[in-house]
Amino acid sequence: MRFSGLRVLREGLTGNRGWQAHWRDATPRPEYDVIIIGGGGHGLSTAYYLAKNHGLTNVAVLEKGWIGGGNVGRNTTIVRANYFLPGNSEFYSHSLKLWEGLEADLNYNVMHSQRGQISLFHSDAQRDAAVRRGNAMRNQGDDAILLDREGVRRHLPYLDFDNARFPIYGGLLQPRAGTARHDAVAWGYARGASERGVDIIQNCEVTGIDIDRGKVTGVQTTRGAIKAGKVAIVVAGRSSQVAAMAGMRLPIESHVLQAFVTEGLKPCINHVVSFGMGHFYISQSDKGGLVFGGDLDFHASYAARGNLPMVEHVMEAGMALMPMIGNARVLRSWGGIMDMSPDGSPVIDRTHIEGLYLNCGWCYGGFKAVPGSGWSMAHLVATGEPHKAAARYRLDRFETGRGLMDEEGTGAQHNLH
Amino acid sequence: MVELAPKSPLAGLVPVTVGRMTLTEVDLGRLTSVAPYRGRDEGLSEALKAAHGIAAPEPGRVTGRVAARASGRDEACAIWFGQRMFLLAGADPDPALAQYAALSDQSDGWACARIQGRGATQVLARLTPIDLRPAAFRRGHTARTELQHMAASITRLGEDDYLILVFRALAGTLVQDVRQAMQGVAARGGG
Amino acid sequence: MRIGGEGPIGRGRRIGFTFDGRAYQGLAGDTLASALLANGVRVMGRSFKYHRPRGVMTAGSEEPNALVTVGRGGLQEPNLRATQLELHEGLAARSQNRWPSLTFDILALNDLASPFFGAGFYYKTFMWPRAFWERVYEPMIRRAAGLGALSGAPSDLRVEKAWAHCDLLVIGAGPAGLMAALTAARAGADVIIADEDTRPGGRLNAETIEVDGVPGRDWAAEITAELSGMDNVRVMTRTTVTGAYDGGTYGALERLAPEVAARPGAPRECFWRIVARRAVLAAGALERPIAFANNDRPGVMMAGAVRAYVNRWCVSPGRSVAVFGNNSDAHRTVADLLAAGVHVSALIDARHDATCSLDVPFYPGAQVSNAHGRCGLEAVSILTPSGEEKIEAECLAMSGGWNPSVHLTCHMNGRPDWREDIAAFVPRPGAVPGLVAAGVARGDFSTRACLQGGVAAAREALTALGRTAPEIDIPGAEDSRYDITPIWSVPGRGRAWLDFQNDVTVKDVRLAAQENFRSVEHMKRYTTQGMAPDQGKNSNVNALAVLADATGRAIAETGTTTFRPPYVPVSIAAMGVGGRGKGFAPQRLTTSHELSVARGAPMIEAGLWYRPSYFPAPGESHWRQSCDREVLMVRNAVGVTDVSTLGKIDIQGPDAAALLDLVYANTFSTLKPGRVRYGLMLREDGHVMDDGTTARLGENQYLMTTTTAAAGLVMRHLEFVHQCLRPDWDVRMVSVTENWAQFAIAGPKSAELLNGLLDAPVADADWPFMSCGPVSVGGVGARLFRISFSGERGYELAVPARYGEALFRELVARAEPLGGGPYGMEALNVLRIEKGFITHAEIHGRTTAFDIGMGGMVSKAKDCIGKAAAARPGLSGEEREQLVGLKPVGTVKMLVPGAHLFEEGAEAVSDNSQGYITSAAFSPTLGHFLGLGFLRNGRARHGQRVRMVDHLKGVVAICEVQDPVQYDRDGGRMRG
Amino acid sequence: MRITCPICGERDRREFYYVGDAVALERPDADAPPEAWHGYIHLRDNPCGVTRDLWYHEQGCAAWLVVTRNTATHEVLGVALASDEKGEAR
Repeated sequence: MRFSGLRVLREGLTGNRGWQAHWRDATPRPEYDVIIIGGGGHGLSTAYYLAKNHGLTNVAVLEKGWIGGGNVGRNTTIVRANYFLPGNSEFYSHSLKLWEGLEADLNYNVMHSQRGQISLFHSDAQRDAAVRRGNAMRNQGDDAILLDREGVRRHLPYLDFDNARFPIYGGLLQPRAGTARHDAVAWGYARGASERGVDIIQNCEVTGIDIDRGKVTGVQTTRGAIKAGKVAIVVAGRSSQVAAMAGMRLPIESHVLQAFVTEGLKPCINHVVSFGMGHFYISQSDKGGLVFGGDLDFHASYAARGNLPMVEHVMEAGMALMPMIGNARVLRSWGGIMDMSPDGSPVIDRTHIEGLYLNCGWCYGGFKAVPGSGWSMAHLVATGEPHKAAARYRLDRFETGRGLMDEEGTGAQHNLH
Repeated sequence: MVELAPKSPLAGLVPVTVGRMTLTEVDLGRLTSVAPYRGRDEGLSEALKAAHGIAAPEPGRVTGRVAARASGRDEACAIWFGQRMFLLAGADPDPALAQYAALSDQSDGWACARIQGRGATQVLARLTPIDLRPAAFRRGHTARTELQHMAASITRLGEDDYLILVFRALAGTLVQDVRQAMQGVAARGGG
Repeated sequence: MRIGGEGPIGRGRRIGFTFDGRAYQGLAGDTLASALLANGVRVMGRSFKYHRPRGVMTAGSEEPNALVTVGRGGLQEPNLRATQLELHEGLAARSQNRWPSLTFDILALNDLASPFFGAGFYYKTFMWPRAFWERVYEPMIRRAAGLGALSGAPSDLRVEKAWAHCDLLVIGAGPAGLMAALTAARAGADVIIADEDTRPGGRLNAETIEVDGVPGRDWAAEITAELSGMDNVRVMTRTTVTGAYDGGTYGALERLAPEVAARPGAPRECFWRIVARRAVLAAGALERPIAFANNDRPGVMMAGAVRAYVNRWCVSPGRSVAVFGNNSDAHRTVADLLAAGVHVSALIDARHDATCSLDVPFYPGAQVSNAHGRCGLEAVSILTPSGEEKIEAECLAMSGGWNPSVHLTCHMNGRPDWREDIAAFVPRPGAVPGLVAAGVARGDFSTRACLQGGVAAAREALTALGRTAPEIDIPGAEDSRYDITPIWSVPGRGRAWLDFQNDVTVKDVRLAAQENFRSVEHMKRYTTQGMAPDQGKNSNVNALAVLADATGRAIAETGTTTFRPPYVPVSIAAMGVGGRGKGFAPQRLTTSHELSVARGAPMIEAGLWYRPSYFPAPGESHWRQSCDREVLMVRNAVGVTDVSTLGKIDIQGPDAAALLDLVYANTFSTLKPGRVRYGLMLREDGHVMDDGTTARLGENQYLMTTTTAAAGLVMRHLEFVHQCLRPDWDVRMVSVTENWAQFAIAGPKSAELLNGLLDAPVADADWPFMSCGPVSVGGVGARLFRISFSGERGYELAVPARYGEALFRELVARAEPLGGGPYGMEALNVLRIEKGFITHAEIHGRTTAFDIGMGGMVSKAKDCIGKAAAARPGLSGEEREQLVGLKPVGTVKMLVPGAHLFEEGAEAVSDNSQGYITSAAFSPTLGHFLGLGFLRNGRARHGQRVRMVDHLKGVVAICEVQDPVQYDRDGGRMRG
Repeated sequence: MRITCPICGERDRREFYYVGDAVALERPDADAPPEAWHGYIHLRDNPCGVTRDLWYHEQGCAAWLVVTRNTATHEVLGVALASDEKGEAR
């Protein structure tokens, strides 16, 4: 069924009785060409592009809970392409281009809103780093504008320009960056994949990966064994557990990242703003809630909930940067499980096991990557070759030291990002 | 010969009085961090007793009369200062100690403040996460912990009487943070 | 309207306040809601999506409708619950989410278009034309959405944060909470009892129930008095426990009484971090509505709230009240209303077998099917076994049963258990370690059971605390059975509300199920059910019951969404107090700070420190003038700058040398006492971590210098290497950064300046380059290091910090006659760029020793941290970008840090990028711009030309690649 | 979260700095093969359940600690001084 304003009118006049399931709840078949473990944003987009770009529709997405229940439904919905290291630069650039056509492609309004993102800097050194970043973005063909203090003031008059502990020197603006309605991204891809014949199977937990003489042959699940010549692990947050089923140890640690939303408020923040000194980023949802987050709680965790020290730090950063939000009340806080890699960048690669593919290590960059990740992963699974936009996301880079992508410069070691 | 005039860390910043509470600067005299070498703890404690009349403090404790020292009495005391380390205050360290422990002069490294008066405990309860209940943190107990956003050493001298040490360079921030907490407590009628 | 009665409010004094500009009077003890009801005000808000008129529905923090804005500018607070807002003189409240007025709201048109605004409609439209989303659709949606507004001014709310520690935290001061606190307190435990209300008692404040033969509220007052008199008890009223966190840590928000908050310097709110060894959850229960057509009309209220307004605030929500329920509370409500002299037009009891002893029109087995009266209830339609009837009523008191307040027990991902007999979720034992539920919160509904439950919970906690519980007799109280026949929604054609705040109706939930959003989480996210400010407190259970019905599953099987902290919304200001302005991070000031400021030097942040940018001389109007002068001053005469911010670590012990050999890439065990060496430190991943000079003060004593930024990190690293890798080594380290004020004295005349100051002059013979030792200044013991970061002959003189200010004053005063003076960070940066000395601009975390041309420093002879990883093939070689010097040789004479480098003629795109510039400055010494940067295979390309492109400022320059050291390559000036 | 420092007693989590898996204690010998170093620096079991990790009481006594902890529930099961653990290890 095609969605449109007219359809909404017609259904409205006929009691909304005609709306159908957005996606089919399938039951597992004995065998598929490709099994995708993980019904999150990345798994569903992988399935969608396998069907759409490569004509592979004998595909199953296995989700242990409900689709979109992981980080795609627990993030701060920011979409940007402002990376500066080779590898990340071309990948996120490609992903942003896909975002820009997503509604039309999926016929699903994911409310991708290119309201612009401003990353603030607070010292000469940070400005120089921003200039390097901005130039990398422009070299990549993306947009980047350097704002001085007054330029920032024109966009964000409500920041604390006068008394800040770390004064605002300026900001790097990416007009094409913005936000999107996170849940809708998962549902839209699910609907698109389902319409093309992909089986989306919820409440189906993978309990084992079958390997025969170095080649993957299928998976064991809570709903029985399923055969497949190709299996893709797309379970950021749980990568270590699933990879262990194939006997692999990964360069991954799982950490909790908290996020927060306030009660609904009339429009007051029109950009995505990030604070260069306090690990704080914020935007306002279309419903009016201020959606914001900060840094990891900084200890390995699968609990998907945080603790007060980081809560308070994030709130303090908010007060330091924009005391205008002080009287807004936090309605809800939650946590997601981040797949943290040593250098803070992801992995999209084959494994040493034939037919087994890995998509992990998204750290906190996963949401904006959903289209690009699915596109590249589908290409890898279908052709066996990495897509050029994700060619540097190799698993062996830590072993060889080649092409490490440590954007933060804190070190290609765990717990530094 | 050039004359160099000394300046204390809290000069010009204290005293601060709010309600019944006061924040003042304390002169602990010579400060030396004493870090016993492997297996020299007992020897050190003996040497310390011999030279300065006090034992080496257990973790979280002080030896000697810190309150008296803080009130200007010229006598030595020792404040536990971290793993394998304490602060010898109010005495030039006996050279003999050097064979038992690493000694570093810290006389100028710390801003030493004292907050006293009814409400002082409530003020600290706004700045530090440690448990200040009398049963948990008695007179003569000391802790390395946080004070607002600063690393600090906090020693209880009495019911509403504390010694606070933070980095010398943070003196201004210390006074700022404590003053703000004092005002809140006083306004509630607590101090 | 106000009625007679025994409520404590009766004796309250009159208080004037305004709502939407109109003046009213209330009584001390009123909430805004009770006062407005007393004044006959029925419409207090507008709904989120359809902008329907709404009246107050509850009497607590869960209120979904009566949300108001108070204050202006920095004190403007949106979305305050009228049911919690304590009336005080001059209170001026405003309604929200309406235009132009509460009674006439243009956007109420949305209500007519509701058939098209069903659940998730926006996912299906607004897609064409694409450009319209940001420009038309989204702004439209955003303007319509949202509730209250921020003023845009910085928050001026006075708030504070505090810590409290206790043996037992009792959450809620109703009958169960009070008995729990009393039991534990008498056993000598440290007890904190916190309650959201202004007075302990919980439901006892709202009911006519007796405890121990006296009115419940009087009993609560007695117990509270006893508790308040014990010094091991802290009674915290107006305090909502907002979150349960790990390790027995709880967040709580205290709202100070208006009269206290009004005092100068007093906080309005305090966010508490309460650390409790054990906790009792006695938070009671929330009554749930029943879904029927137009059940959101102003005047439709919760029965328990109606009792509260009648019994506590002596207010009747209407001249005639109808009561609708499916449990015994409906009857209690009628009884209270009659006793208060309020006319009851009907008692509608959904239970077919119900009987009634009260003298009111009684409709057993009936249900309310519709509510009439757009801006205030006028009548309700009911379905009885014998047909439909219309009954006049200005207020409908409804009771769909009670939901125990399980929220806190879900904060650690715990799921509550469904109990069929009471048709409600109850806390799962152990969901929060150390916390037990008691009383209504655990599903025990009679007052007597609550009193018993409180004691039992306290006993359990005391046992865990190793204390013996005292004997305590349970006061007498009603022990009636809670009898309920659930109804979730009444069949019918109109819209029946579940989530009043987000305008989610039964139809929306059924539509979600129809579109395959069958998981409760999917339904919630698709319909926004439960995502409004009340977090679904009033609606979640009804909604999932409807979903269960629509999907043919049992409620237990359908499951719930997770309640997350905070239990009630908490202001960012309250949790973020301390972050405002300068408070966000401590300020570290050097001993020369005041003198530098006095000389007009702009101070800039360096980590937590502040350092002077430059020292403007008379007539200088631009920083470059000052900077150039200071650079030449150092090159030609002498300059003084404060370097105290660099980290200084005193390392002592027999194994000090071994430790340094392990943490530094190069060797320090061979360094002679009295000498200084430059050291390069790697991370275990093979990249450069930090650098600095380290002096050997004695056989077993080194003084390590770190960069300002990395001081803490290096200290932590040294402790790690010692404690975690080589605890067998006998070495001790301590930071002495703060103990010393250290000043660099640089320039050809540095020795002259120094010797004029030292008690005994120093001669080059004893003080060659890279030497160190003790000296004396004005009788003060000092340390002297002959090192240079400027490339000139230089010394660093360190004195105990108390003499820092005086020494800086002396140095500057004595430098000026020599043509010298102080210099700042700008000049320091130029000087080091001229010399090719690196800072964190170059060692930015991604560079290796090989990249910066120090690969040779990584000793072959010994192990060091990072050595193995640095040997990985990817960390060295021609593909790496290597440190080079750059100078503009084309028509454009400037260089820009952050600009990328390309081969001449190559297009400035990613694939062609050969490197980038890390540092650049105008060199007054050499008369042109200089840069440092990284260039692929750069060391092999000295002499070649590359193109620098800065897209952002539109600067393109041709530069020549050079050795990073662009001034005094052989270092003759430095060695002197 | 609260951690009981063997030296300072029970303290709030904010006083501690975290560095991850206690594997960091087992630094390979200088001449160990690259795989050993790869395993040491990068590869992790990353269990959802009980784990041993390293914490530093940075705002307290400056001791490095080995904390036995459940990553699923945040329950702290035991705390020891890293130097002692290391002592046992050799």
